[in-house]
Amino acid sequence: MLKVDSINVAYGDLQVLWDVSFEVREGEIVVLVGANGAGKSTTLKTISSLLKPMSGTIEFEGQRLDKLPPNKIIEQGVVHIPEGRRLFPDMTVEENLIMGSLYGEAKKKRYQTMEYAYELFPRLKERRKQLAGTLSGGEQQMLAVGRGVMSLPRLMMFDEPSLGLSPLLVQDIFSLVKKVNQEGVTVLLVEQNVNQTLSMCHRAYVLENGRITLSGTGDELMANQHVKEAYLGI
Amino acid sequence: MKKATVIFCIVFAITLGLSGAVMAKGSVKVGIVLPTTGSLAKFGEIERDAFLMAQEEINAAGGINGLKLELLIEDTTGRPEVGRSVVEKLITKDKVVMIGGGYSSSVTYATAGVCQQNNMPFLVNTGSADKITTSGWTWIYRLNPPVSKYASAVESLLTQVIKPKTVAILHENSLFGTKGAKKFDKTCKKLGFKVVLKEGYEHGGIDFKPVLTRVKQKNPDIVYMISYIMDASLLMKQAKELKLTPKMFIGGAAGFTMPEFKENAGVASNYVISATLWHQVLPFPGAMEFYKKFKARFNKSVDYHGAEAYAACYVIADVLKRAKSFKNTDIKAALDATDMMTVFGPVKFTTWGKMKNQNKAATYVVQWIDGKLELVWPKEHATKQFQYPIDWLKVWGY
Amino acid sequence: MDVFIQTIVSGILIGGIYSMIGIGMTLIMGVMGIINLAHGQLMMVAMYITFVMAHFFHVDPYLSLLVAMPALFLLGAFIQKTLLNPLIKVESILPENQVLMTVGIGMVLTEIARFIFSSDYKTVKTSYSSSAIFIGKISFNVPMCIAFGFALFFTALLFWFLLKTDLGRSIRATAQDSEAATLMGINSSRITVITFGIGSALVAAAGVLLMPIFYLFPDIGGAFTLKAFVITILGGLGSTVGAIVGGIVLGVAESLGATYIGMGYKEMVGFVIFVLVLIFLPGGLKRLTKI
Amino acid sequence: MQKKTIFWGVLAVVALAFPLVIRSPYYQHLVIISLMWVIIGSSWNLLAGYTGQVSFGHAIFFGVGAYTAGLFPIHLGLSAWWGMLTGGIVSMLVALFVGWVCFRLRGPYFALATLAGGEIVRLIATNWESLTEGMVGILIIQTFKSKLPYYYIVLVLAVACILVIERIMKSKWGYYFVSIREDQDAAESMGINTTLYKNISLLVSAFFTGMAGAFYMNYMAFIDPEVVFSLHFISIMAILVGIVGGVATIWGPAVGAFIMVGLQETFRSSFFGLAPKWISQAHALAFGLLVIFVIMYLPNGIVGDWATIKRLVFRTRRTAG
Amino acid sequence: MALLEIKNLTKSFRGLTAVNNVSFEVHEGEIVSLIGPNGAGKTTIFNCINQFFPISGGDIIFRGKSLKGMKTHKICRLGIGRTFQVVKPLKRMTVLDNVTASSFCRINSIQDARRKALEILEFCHLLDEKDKLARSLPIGGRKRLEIARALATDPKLLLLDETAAGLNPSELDEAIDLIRRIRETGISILVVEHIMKVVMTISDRIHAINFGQTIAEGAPEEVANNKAVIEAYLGEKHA
Repeated sequence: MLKVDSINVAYGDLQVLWDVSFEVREGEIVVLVGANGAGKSTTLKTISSLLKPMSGTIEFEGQRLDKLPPNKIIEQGVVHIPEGRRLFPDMTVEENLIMGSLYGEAKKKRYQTMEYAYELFPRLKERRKQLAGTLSGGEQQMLAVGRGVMSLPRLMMFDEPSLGLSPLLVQDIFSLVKKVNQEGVTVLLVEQNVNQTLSMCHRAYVLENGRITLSGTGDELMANQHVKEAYLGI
Repeated sequence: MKKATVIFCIVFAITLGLSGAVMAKGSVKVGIVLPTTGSLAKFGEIERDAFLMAQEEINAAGGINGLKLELLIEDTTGRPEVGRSVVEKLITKDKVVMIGGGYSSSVTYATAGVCQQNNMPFLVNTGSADKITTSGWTWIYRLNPPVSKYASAVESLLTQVIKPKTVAILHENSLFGTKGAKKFDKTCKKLGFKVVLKEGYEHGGIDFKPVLTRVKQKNPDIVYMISYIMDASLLMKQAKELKLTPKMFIGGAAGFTMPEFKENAGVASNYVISATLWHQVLPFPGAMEFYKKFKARFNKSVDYHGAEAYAACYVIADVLKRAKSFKNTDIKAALDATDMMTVFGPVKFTTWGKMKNQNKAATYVVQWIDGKLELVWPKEHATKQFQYPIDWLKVWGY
Repeated sequence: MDVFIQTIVSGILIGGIYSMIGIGMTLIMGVMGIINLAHGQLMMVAMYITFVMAHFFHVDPYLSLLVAMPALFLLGAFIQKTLLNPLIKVESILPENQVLMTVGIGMVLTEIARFIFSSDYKTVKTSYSSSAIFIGKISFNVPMCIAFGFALFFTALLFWFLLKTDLGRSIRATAQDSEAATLMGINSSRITVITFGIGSALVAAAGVLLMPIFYLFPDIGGAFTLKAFVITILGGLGSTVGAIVGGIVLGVAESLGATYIGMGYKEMVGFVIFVLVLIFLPGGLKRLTKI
Repeated sequence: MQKKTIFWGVLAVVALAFPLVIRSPYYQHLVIISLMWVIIGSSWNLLAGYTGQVSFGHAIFFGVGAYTAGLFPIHLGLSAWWGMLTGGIVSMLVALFVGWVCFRLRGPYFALATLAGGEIVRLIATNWESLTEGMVGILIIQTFKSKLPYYYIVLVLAVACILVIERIMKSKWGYYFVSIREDQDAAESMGINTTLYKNISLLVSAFFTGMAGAFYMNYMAFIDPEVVFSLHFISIMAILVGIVGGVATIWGPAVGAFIMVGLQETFRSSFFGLAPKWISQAHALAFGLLVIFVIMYLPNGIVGDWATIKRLVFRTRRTAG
Repeated sequence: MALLEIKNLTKSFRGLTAVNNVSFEVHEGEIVSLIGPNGAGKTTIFNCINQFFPISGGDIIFRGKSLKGMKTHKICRLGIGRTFQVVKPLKRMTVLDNVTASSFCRINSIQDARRKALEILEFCHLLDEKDKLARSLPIGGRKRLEIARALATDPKLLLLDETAAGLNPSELDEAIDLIRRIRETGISILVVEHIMKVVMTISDRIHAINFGQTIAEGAPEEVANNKAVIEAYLGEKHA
């Protein structure tokens, strides 16, 4: 479904990604794990075309994403839930949801999808008229996911959804990701929280210093000595 | 370092390398300094047009003893420092024989200083600060009266006809406005009128109602205003809106005599009087013709500014004709001996009080009567009877 | 007492127009973080359009809103698209580059106007220019009341647009988080172009409404640019409600200053408020009202 | 090393001999005004270019310097030359207050605050008539008829200003100023008292600008608030001189000053009378277009982007040949 | 006596408590690590120590002096140097100038400052890059530059904020080596770190926090095996 083929990415004269290649198949949950600054967010930003690769290609269902402007990505069915939620803090919950459905099919089915989002997150329904900036961390993450769902995506990319949440909420978020996946949405997840993500994913890639160093199924990686040392602290 | 040298050289070349046009033979050059760009450009343009019109007429009539009069009109942009460099250029590069023009007190003062230092005769025709001719400078001559004399005709009208007890003064806080207001304040004290309010304002306000409301509260007999056209019309319009009704509204020259004042203030301009330095109906030879010619040619009315410039050009031509040579001392001698009639009235440079080489021009009072600016004072020149007293509310149609 | 009430009334009425100027500026500053030093000059352009319409085609100034606003929308959009947006990619030592750019734009607009219309004062005269309504002893200038009404109308319209339309929401979203907005499919550079256009159209409306009351010359813009700042900083960046309140507060403060301190200090009142707000209430009234 | 010495020698000789060779007071005047702008532009650059605090209110210091000089003759009956001793100092005192208020703000807010400050000071000078004579302005009689003394005074000031700034930039202060520009938080954590050093930069900048103002009073012999506190003709002009020449370069503002004054005069005089008259109307337009052009294509100014300019010129020459 | 004493430190932002009643000490010559999941409040503690943020409660005492309300630059002069998690190179200055600017903290003469800067660059293996602009350094270089700049202020205590993040394995070893060598010069170090490999190898003691509160403290092995810590990092089922 998504095919990233040896992309090289730089910020100005500073190269961050070297020959990164990986693949996400329909219906999968794929995790990209790695330390702070390894290039995980950069990878996602490149997929959403916020950054342009110096070389390499990104294809989604045969369509070259790297040739599209960033605002056209969502229309292809790819939605990126950025690190730190990045909600619109001075807009209400409902407005934030609307912002996810500005174009095409999503716009037509806006209120239908909204009902569905409220079903997924009843808490959001209670707080429809509240400003997003006043929500708690967990609710904000729900809203961020909800906003992504509103675009009727086929691929959702999550950038560290567990960031700054309590363990309990982290569990919630991950079960949410699973739920979304079960509804038929393919998931690409970027996480530092290696342990839990590896156990729930289909496949995973390890990103170190801008390069993919390991890949395999979740269990394979869990068993890997290097992963254990570097990320699990064991 | 090297790049700096190269850049320096280029800039020097631009600044220094270009030299002016070669002096044309058979002409005599006079520099004219006026603000033709910048915020004062409006008046600068009027004066420039008047100068050019006069120049054409003079040259058509044989020029200066067979030589053509060539006016080099230079833009001061209304800023003293530019004015200074302009005059320096005219003197040293263009080698003009004398300088004329001079609009706005500050620029005129700065340029006059250069002329004095360089022994260059300078005939000022609009810059009105007293200091221009009270600084003891010998090479500076002035055609127009100093600002302190602008209201002299109004003074006699006040003492003889209106006889007010209380006065409110509003003025633009420019040099012209501030000086004029100070002088009028003094005059009122001398004549025994009580000044109940004296306020300066920054040019370009939209809303004068707050201050006018205060004027209304003080209920003065006369309201004396020194303002340029647009402020003048807004002041009168808003006075009308507030039903502010003193015995008389008086403008201290400047904006109140301009045709735009009437156009913009509309009915509120009616019966307002103003001091002025000139009016086309004055019995000076050529005054009315000048007014008509100017209007026909430039499609706009002309006021005392244009007359001053036009007259100044004729004075310059006259001086140059009479001068023994175009040496500065000879021109100065000719200026000293000037005694001629112009559209602006008689011109003669004399020294009185602290004033040096100052023309004693008279001032007048005009009144807007039925949409026309009529000369009402002094009586001997009046074209219409001075309208007084006035029921303002009726005039304004309330 | 009459003096006081009249002062307040004058202040509120003029404040309506100030608000219009301020809203356009606050929108631009809020969405793009650009300090637009050419704001007043854009208003000047709109006033010349009104003048031309009235003088040559005898169109009532209020009708020329229909021409001036779209025209200025296009001009603003053009400026943003060709001059300001490309600047984001230009690297320089001073981050204030965009501000300096608007200074240049302002100069160019002023001088072009001077080229075409010379420095003469221009006015549009209407039958109602100086008519006033009296309530008790207090006078209400008719065109100012109309302007105030229009200001309310445009503000309401803008509110509806920002709150209820997708495009309006997109503008707000871009102001709050432009990268996130991009991820939601919003073309943020297009939004900045539209926003600059709307901001320009609003200040154009202010200019048109001012035309029957005031007069026009090429240098008129500068003073209004400064007022727009004061209002924007007073109201809080990006806050439309703040801009309205800020405009009226400025109008009233100027009037009170003119009446009780002195006409000459009227302009200073605004600047003093400006500096005080910057220092003691950074964030402006928005901090207090939270909108 | 040798080459450098020769360069400086030649430049010094040219500077010293200029008014003796070019006797026209007109050109002398233009160069004097340019040198004055070298001082103002360099001072602005110290604060804005090197320290990163973009001031839109340098007219405050220029005007205060000028008025300090102007008040000696009108209130104390002393020569305005006293202003040359005190103008810079008084400007520094005013700068202390300006800094105290404005340095609470960063970035564009600082710029706006200084802009407002400049307007406030102008209005004060206009309205406080008992002190400043208001719009009547202050006029004095020039001390010297010849331009030579003025030329050498302003030359010494300009050279002193550039040398002082160059020396500062090579010292601890210079390192601190640039550190503050690059990252205030990092600077603070490096033990730099950012408030103190921003103020030092401002004070030095204000001192020289004030001296330029005091010189202006003596040289032009006339000032009023519109002239010396002008937003457009002083504050913005200072910025233009800086950005056109090149911010954060020692020689940029000097080059910028000559270009801007030269350009202004070239246009004002319709290309020295060679072009049609209407061109003179366009000088402000040319300024505006120049600003737009420089910001777009030479964001570091003529000196800062000299390499780019050279490359472009070189390339066009090659294609032409 | 402890070099740095953090006493009941509390910091809240608009009602949100980021650091809640945290106390710990750093002794002379020690390397102490501050660990905790993302958003636990580690960096906030750093920002409180050098007073980027005014503290809401408690006190911070360095060599017997309270730092409360002190200006950041004064704290640096007292002898606390720091690096930033998001590196803050002075981009348009050369690497050498970056460090020279910092050396002026104790030295006034330009020659001496430069000499010292060169020494420090050598110490941090940056000498080859000295004439490059700081912005052209890769991430590893920037991190070392950050440390070099902090060292140039002659600190008694160095605060390192995620110095190892984003480094590749060989760079990681180099960073560990560098931190150890710094300690050998007699400088105490407080580290905020994510990468357990680094934390476990360099630390004398570890202080673990989560949600702004202390959850464990002690020698590396003790903390690594602490139930609350594992829970915070790995979730409950591993505890």
